[in-house]
Amino acid sequence: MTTRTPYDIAAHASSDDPRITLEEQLGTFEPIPPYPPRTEREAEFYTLRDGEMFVNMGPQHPSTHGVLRVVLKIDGEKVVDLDPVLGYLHRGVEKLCENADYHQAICYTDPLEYISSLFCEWSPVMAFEKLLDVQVPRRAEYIRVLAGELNRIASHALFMGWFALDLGGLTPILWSFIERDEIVEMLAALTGQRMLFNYFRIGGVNGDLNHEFMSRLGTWMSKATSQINSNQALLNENEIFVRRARGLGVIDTATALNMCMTGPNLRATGVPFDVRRAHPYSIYPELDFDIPTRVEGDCLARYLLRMDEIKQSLRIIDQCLNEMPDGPIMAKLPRLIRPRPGRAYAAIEGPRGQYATYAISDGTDQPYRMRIHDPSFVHLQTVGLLMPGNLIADTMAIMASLDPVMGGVDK
Amino acid sequence: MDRALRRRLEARFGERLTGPVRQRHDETEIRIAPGDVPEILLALHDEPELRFRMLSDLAGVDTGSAMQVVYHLWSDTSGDWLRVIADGLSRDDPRAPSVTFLWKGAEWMEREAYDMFGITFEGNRDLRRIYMPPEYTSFPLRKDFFLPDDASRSPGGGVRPMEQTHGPTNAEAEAHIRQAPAS
Amino acid sequence: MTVVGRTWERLTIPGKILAVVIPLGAVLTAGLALLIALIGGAVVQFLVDNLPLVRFVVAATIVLLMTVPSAFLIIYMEMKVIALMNLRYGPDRVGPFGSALSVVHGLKVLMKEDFTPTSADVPVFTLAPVVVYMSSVMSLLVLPFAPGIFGQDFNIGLLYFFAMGGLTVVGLLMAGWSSFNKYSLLGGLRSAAQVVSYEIPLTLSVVGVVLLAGTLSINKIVLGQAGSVLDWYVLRQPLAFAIFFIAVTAEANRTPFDLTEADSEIVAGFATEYSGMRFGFFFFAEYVNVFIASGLTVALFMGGWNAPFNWPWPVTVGLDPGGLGIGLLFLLALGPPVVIIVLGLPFYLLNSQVKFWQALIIGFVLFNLLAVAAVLGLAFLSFDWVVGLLWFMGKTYVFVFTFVWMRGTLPRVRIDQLMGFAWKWLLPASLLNLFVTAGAILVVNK
Amino acid sequence: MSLIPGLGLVKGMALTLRRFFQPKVTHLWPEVPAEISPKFRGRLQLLYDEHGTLKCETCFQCAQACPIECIDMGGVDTKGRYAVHWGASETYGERREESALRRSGRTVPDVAYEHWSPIDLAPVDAILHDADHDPKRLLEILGATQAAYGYLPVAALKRISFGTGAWYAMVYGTATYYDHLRFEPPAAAAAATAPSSRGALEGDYLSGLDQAISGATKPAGRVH
Repeated sequence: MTTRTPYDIAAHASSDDPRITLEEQLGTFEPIPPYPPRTEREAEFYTLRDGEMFVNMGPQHPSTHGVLRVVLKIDGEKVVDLDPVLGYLHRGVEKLCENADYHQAICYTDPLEYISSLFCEWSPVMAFEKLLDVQVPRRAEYIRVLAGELNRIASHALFMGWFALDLGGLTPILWSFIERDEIVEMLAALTGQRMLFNYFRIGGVNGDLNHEFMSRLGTWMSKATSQINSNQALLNENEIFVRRARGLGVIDTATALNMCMTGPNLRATGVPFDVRRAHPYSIYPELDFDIPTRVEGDCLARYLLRMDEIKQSLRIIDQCLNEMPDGPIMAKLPRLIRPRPGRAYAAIEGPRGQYATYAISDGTDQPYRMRIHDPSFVHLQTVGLLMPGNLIADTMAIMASLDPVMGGVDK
Repeated sequence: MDRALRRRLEARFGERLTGPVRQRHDETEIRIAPGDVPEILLALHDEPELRFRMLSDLAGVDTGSAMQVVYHLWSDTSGDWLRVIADGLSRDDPRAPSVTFLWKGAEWMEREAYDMFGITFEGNRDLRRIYMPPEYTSFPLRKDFFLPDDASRSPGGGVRPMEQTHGPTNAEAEAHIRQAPAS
Repeated sequence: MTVVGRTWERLTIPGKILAVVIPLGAVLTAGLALLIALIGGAVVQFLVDNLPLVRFVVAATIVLLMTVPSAFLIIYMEMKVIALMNLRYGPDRVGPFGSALSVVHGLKVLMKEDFTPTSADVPVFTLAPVVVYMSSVMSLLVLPFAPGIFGQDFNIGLLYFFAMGGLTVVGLLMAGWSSFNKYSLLGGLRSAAQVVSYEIPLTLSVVGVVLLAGTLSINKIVLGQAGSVLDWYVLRQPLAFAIFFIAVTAEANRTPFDLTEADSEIVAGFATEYSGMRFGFFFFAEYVNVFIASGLTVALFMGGWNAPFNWPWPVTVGLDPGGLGIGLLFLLALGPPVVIIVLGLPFYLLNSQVKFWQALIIGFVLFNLLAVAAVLGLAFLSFDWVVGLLWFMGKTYVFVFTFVWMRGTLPRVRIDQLMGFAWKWLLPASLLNLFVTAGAILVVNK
Repeated sequence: MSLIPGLGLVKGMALTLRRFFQPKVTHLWPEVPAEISPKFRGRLQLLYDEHGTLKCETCFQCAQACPIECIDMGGVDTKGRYAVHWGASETYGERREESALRRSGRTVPDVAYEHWSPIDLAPVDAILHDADHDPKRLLEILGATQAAYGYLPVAALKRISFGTGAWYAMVYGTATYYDHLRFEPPAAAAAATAPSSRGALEGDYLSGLDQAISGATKPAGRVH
């Protein structure tokens, strides 16, 4: 009988190969990949020192926010190292977009981050408008900002529930879903769908504001602040919550910049980088709002920062409603779009950070290359820095505080 | 549009740029050779009048004849996006230096570019496939990788097996694709 | 084909069943009669001689049977109360207000496949839920529900109680170890660490009460709190009460200390690999534990079955049915029909839609309700234990509600915070409480 | 966090207790149907105008725009000559042969119920006028119609039914009762034993396919 490495055994473990004994199969219950290590890092990770063991968290774990698999190397309750394994939700959106025409491509980007779909439409639409040199009507821009900020609130409200759920609180997730459901119903009245809105068009938006949307929005705005504050009161003063989230997963500014972080996760370290101000687009330069920042850079700061952003979004919505101009909602464009050959890069500030699209046109009706940059993808890799040294209970808390959405991570 | 940035870039890098500095809308674009990537990006990152501290995006591009790596940078000294195109990587064996020494966060983006285009980033400590399964052998975002239902562009009206689409370029098949009418 | 075979063939299926059952029943009856005749006297004599044993067996059976409905009730409470706090309706389909949903859950758990994973340690894996459940049920034995209503009145009742409660951790460790799953193992180890740590403040906080009562028997501790709310130990031992409540929450693995089955961290902890009724045992044991924790809190600190105030006008029921003589017969014969007619007549007279027989049915139902109410009221007034039971259950379910309420509100603590809290805060506080109580007793007794 | 330890917990508990008594927000589906906004486009459906005809003009715009190509549609062009189609090849009309339809559980078109071909109805109207639109003189009308057309077209029978007020069944029954009345043109009746035109077309198609496979001729378009 020849000697077999763990990799050989693992390759046969799932089959009914009689040559593999039960003891050997039992050994392969470790989540060691059934092939030789590809990089030094992988080889280093899959080597156990004394007292360490692997725990395979996901892809069916109750709280990995989608289908994420994290291989944890733990020593007792302490996480020594971890290796996120992606790709369970990979759909090849970029390739599909390159095989669809410009209008169809927006449909594909829509379900990338199903929590905040409007932002996934916004950046490709802006990139295509740059390619086409289209001026978007002002009313359309106002409607975009209005709908986008509503979606941002919905996303942040859901974040609150998720974060609390991963810390063991049962109630906030349902309260935040009440908030989100109201916004989503509102957006359904505006866009026609609850989740994958597909509302932004190249050169404008799909439909004008209607009565149902406005009445729902008015009802909600009158009670939004008090309702959101009351929901947060459960967590913000809760000693257990605060003690768990404070000082957990701390990132300093230099590391955050080094890890290419953007959005609330970067602002929680003290950098007031917000694409809406740093590189203004749409009508944001005309609006009056603040960029909340915090300096702690821990999970609590990230949570509180998002709660502050909800208030700023409410301000923006208020201004949009007050200053909404009349006019067309679509620029005049041909039915079939053939931009001149060229390149365009458009970035927007989403609820999770900077969504960006890099589109290359070759003069046909399909984008030659469409690169989609998703903030969740970039933020998820920081767990490799934040997690080691923490306890298993905190892995989910840290991951939730970074607020990744696996649809966007896996593209 | 920041005209000063163009002058600064031309003055600083001059000879190293392989193409003219282009500016359109709010984007500034420079082209460099892949070998110069670490040096130029380090200069862009560190020098006080440039200070491009944020790497917004890292993308691979297959132009059909060569590979590119495209970096998008942002700096607080100018409001523009700076697009750095490392052009002219060979399609057979695309290799580019990694920028993980500057931005550790580029690691996964480089892994993605490797997974999708097969671009090898020298210096990335963990360059393995990130989306596709490890036993997968093709590079899906290359332009000679066709979707199974995209039969009209495939030679012979059929579908080429996915596994044949990577590796050494088949010049004959390539020519056939280029000539095939886009019916 | 014999004659018997042919006859058998001609029988219908019910016939076949009867043809088997009737002779079998006859034989068994005869055998039983014979058995009773032969050794019945001796057995009865033995039981009469060992009455405490009989009492113990009966009490254990009743306690065992009682746990299931009370667990169902608490599960339903948990579903409904947390749902209402979440601004949803919760169960509302099965039964009135969805109250039968937990029963349906129980049936579902019974019907599910009982799955043992490959490479699990089968005997340990199988025994673990039984150990957990039995330890819960056994500790119920010493809990006094009402005057005279308790399984066994040990003079070391409290000690027995904590010993049995501590046995739970053995079952959890067994489950965690034998499942061959790392999440189970982590859950089992967490529960071991947690239960062992919290056992100490739990026990030490009770010592103050024991000093005050001068006994370890829970029954006597409750008796020591007789009187009004001012006599309850919660007023004399508020610190001990706080420590005890926190520690007992941790002992019962309830939020915010439910680390052993933290679903967002370690899937379901020790119960990850369990399914079917074996999981049901764990599940029931958890809710029985909630009941026990609440009951013990009530018994030790909240006066047990004692009413919170002294009823200033004692009511004595001097009802002596025998005194009526022959009148009793007439009352029993004529009373019900007369009352039924009297109660039903108004409906017949006031509403022309109601027919007379319908009015009679209404009257019958009302009469029954009245009769039951009268009997219960009589029992309430004349028997101590009915009053006591009602007070005890009322107080206990207030605490059960508190546990559920906490679960609806609080997030979970981390394992290091949990352990640090036990050793750095609860243990010194309980020791302080113990010394202060002892000193006070010394001073007062002098 | 407040100065008093545990105050935050107590506040949270008070908040949940207040929510305990607040009105609930769950929709009690299915008793209470969900509110769907007029703009909701979750359900795809074809619209009808006030005359009950489909508004869809088979312009294929929706099918072209659909990114996942889930729409397939067929119809005739504006002149009513050619069947046009959009969609995956499995759903092309050519593939809708009898056995395939039967396998897929769809209804199979019956030849007997084929659409009748339109004819020039002026002779029938003249005959009806001569016969004073009298249903009692049906045999006379039918004989004259056969004399005019050479056979009894279905359209003519319908017209007679309409003109005289007799039930179509009665007209049809009368026509079938008498031997001298016939429903097919004389030539078609003679060729009734030969394979039907449908079969002949299939034969053409098969031979063309055979030729294409053997390389005799290149097929002009795609073979589906």
